Amino acid sequence: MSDTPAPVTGIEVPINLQYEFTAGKALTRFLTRIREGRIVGQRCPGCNNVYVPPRGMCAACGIPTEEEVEVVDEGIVESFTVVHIPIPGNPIKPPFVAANILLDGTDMACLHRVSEVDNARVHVGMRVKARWKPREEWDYTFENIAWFRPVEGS
Amino acid sequence: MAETNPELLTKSFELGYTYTRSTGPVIGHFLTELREGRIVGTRTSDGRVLVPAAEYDPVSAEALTEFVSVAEEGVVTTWSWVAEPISHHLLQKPFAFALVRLDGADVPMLHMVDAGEEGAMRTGMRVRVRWAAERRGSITDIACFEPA
Amino acid sequence: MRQAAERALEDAGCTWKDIDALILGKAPDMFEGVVMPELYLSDALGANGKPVLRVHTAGSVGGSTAVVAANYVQSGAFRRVLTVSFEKQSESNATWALSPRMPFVPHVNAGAGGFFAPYMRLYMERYGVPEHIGCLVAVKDRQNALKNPYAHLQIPDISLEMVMQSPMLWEPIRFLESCPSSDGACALVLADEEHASRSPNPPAWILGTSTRADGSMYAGKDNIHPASLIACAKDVYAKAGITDPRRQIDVAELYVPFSWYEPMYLETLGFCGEGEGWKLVESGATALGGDLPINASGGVLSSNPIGASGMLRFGEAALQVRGMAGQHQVEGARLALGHAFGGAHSYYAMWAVSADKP
Amino acid sequence: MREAAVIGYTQSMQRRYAGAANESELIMPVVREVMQSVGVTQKDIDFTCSGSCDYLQGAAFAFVEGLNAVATAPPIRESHVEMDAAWALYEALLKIWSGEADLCLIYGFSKSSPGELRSVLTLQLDPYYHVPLWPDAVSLAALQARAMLDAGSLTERDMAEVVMRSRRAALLNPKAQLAAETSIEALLAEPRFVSPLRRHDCAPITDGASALLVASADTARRLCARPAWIRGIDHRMETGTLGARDLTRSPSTRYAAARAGVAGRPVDTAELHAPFSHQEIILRRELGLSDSVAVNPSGGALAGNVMMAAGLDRIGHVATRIMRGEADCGVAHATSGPCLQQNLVAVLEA
Repeated sequence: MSDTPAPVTGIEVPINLQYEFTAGKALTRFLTRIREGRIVGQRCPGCNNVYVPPRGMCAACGIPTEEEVEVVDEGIVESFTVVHIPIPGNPIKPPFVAANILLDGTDMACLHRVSEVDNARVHVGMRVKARWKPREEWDYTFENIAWFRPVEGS
Repeated sequence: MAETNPELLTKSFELGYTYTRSTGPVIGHFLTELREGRIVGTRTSDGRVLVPAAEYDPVSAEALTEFVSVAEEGVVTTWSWVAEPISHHLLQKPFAFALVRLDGADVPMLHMVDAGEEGAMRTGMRVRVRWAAERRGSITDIACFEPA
Repeated sequence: MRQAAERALEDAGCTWKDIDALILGKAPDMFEGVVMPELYLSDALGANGKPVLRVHTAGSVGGSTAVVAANYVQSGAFRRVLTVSFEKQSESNATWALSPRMPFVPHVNAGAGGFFAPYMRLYMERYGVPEHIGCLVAVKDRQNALKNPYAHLQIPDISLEMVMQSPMLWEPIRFLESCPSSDGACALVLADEEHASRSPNPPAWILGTSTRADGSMYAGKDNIHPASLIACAKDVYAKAGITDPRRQIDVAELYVPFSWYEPMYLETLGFCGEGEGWKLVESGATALGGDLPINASGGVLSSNPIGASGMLRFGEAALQVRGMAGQHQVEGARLALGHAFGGAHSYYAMWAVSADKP
Repeated sequence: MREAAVIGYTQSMQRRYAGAANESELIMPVVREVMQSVGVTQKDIDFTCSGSCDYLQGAAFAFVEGLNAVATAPPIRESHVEMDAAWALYEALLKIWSGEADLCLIYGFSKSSPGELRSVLTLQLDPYYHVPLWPDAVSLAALQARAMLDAGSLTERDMAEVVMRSRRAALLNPKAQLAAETSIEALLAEPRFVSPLRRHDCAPITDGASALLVASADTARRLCARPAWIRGIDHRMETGTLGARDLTRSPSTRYAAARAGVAGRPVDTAELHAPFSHQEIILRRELGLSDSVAVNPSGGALAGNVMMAAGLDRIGHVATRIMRGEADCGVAHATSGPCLQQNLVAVLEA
């Protein structure tokens, strides 16, 4: 029969699961402070290193980090990449710079954007400072800092 | 975005994706037949008939290739009564999940029975297929079973 | 997966019923949307009535699963075990499964390469590495893949120019310097001394296995020469009696998902000094005809069924010392290294295999 | 084969909802506590192995975050099973038997509170024939309970008796989630949930973590006054084709018990991983336990069921009773998959 439909070779199975996600104690404290425009990390009592964002523990020492340390919104680019492809779930239009930024007073870089500069001029060791979003847009997110921008003369 | 309690930040999140699964020849044949309104099983080397058509013998691990047609009517071997369906359930009214051994099969298959109320269900009852209005080559081409 | 398992059984001259235990390795269940797939695959795996263990250690899982399988036999409680790893990425979309935007994630979402690429830049800047080194690796592995019918990517006219001109993804990573998304499986039969000696094809003798892990991110972590890989290599070399890897090891299968990892690994694994890895690549030493062929099979850059990728490295190392690697055989290979990597430079698994019984 | 013994065990409070604490924050206290209990640190640990399940928290690589709770500089020898941590213990035993390790840390963890556990477990089933119908974990267990009722191999009173005993035992377990003095009549008066099961026939949803230390002979004797020696351990899988199984039986448990050497041991205590009341009855029979054996003195999974830790918990509770001198010989059981598809049995002795 010429009108026999083609044999089944595949099926589509939608799987949708709902989760009520909780931020975790350390991250909750960090996000609560960043909502107020403050960057507050934690110091490990074992190695004395300061983590931003904090995780409530130091993966090197395996101990809780409870001491809070407020740091400035300025630091250096430890390294970076220029992202040329669209990232699923990320509305930022490529190309954009994603950089490991070591904030002054911290000991591990955090991944954030660098902007307000020609991508080709971003370099390792460049000093950058946070560009905060307008205060009325602040929420429980590190994205209250829209990106980091070069510090004059850097 | 989140609760105002500063010590507890929660947010709902959906992990949702439609998976595309290739069926292979055995499952593909079963689903193709199902789309035509026919139910087939596979026969093992010692003569047992597995429905839905299984790719491998649970006992010997041998690949199964011989197809056998079975009836669209059979008997409930066990069942559970879902008085309050959860959101994922296909029947949004009280129904039973059941193992149904179709006539001609040795192994029962898992599906649903729409019997209206729990009192209408019993082990050993005869049920028959209620076909879906539109069949697309999926196990849901059998909408459910109903009392025969 | 079933196919790989059947071929492995055939190669080992045994059947399903000869297998004492099954060890399954796979990366995240979200790739296929099946939780603990060994449960529903039990019939296909001939697993009914047998012990089954399911390992998951991120990208290194194929390797660490083989290590666990080796432990089964080493323990003396099992004679022959089957270990299988697989991934069917086509059922979903790996990028999606790896990066659904979870709430409250505190860093910018730049994809997997967004995490790894900055360390490659650091490597290049620290040691003054020329840009084309990554491309050389990409060309070499794709050329090797042409000699391996099992490799996913087959690019007959692969050239340095083609790689250089492929689109930039995450600087310095170009499209052709990164791995594909593949479906695939790998299976190995591991046997005790008695059964291995009687197997129809020559066995690869396992001289040593090791795994190491550390936290994804902590202050002072070296992401160019990771401490966990250094420790893992040291352990395997000690067990295998390897004191001079460059001289002793005939061929290595390293988990290189982005081309830049090859020169970085060469240094971390002690094949050369720090900052010298790229020179080894440039010299052609790591090509199939070189004195230290790396990824003669085409490697992860040519096929990446994530859960199986690590086991493929271990299995390819074994094929080389068994003399069964076909067109990509390294002549006279006696000692080979298999290596797998996962997570944020956190999870490593390795083994050393030999044609000679220890 | 080298001898091995459990020398330490800790579990977190069994809670319906762990609040703000994330998985790592649940793991760290139990890992620290279990190591302190025998006076060791991570540097003394030769091998660390964990059990967890990504789909419970809805994100890939749950265990990677979990590892932050452990000291990993210098790097550690580590592995992870996407299973109950009882199987992580098994992997650690392979390391001890092989002579590759003397002291191993095991942990299991999960939060089931954020997701839809009944539906998450649906994804353990055949993705072609079963998952599109969304049979949930409770409905499948109810099929098994009905099969037993129909076969006359138990009554609803038997099931209620299991629950009553669990609730009562849990009164003596400060970590338990559900504990109460109740009666068979009161339990049978409760409405049905997914018939024939009532809510109390099903294990609760629990957040938490557990950690355990296992050591080779010399190390165990050095660190622990009364180690819980693992005399035998085995685990077996059954078919994923649900209809092909006799749901009223658990041949894999029976076989594993024979291999682990349960028979002939003077067993006085048993901890059985039965997330549903009727499953405890199946397991008792397959293990051949006499009526004098104290079954689930911790309250069992019905009193608190941290997915991916509840099986390890059974081993931990038996070991703890032996270490404290409250038991001399115990059987521990762990399960995985729908309707007891995969089972592990261990025999521990003073």
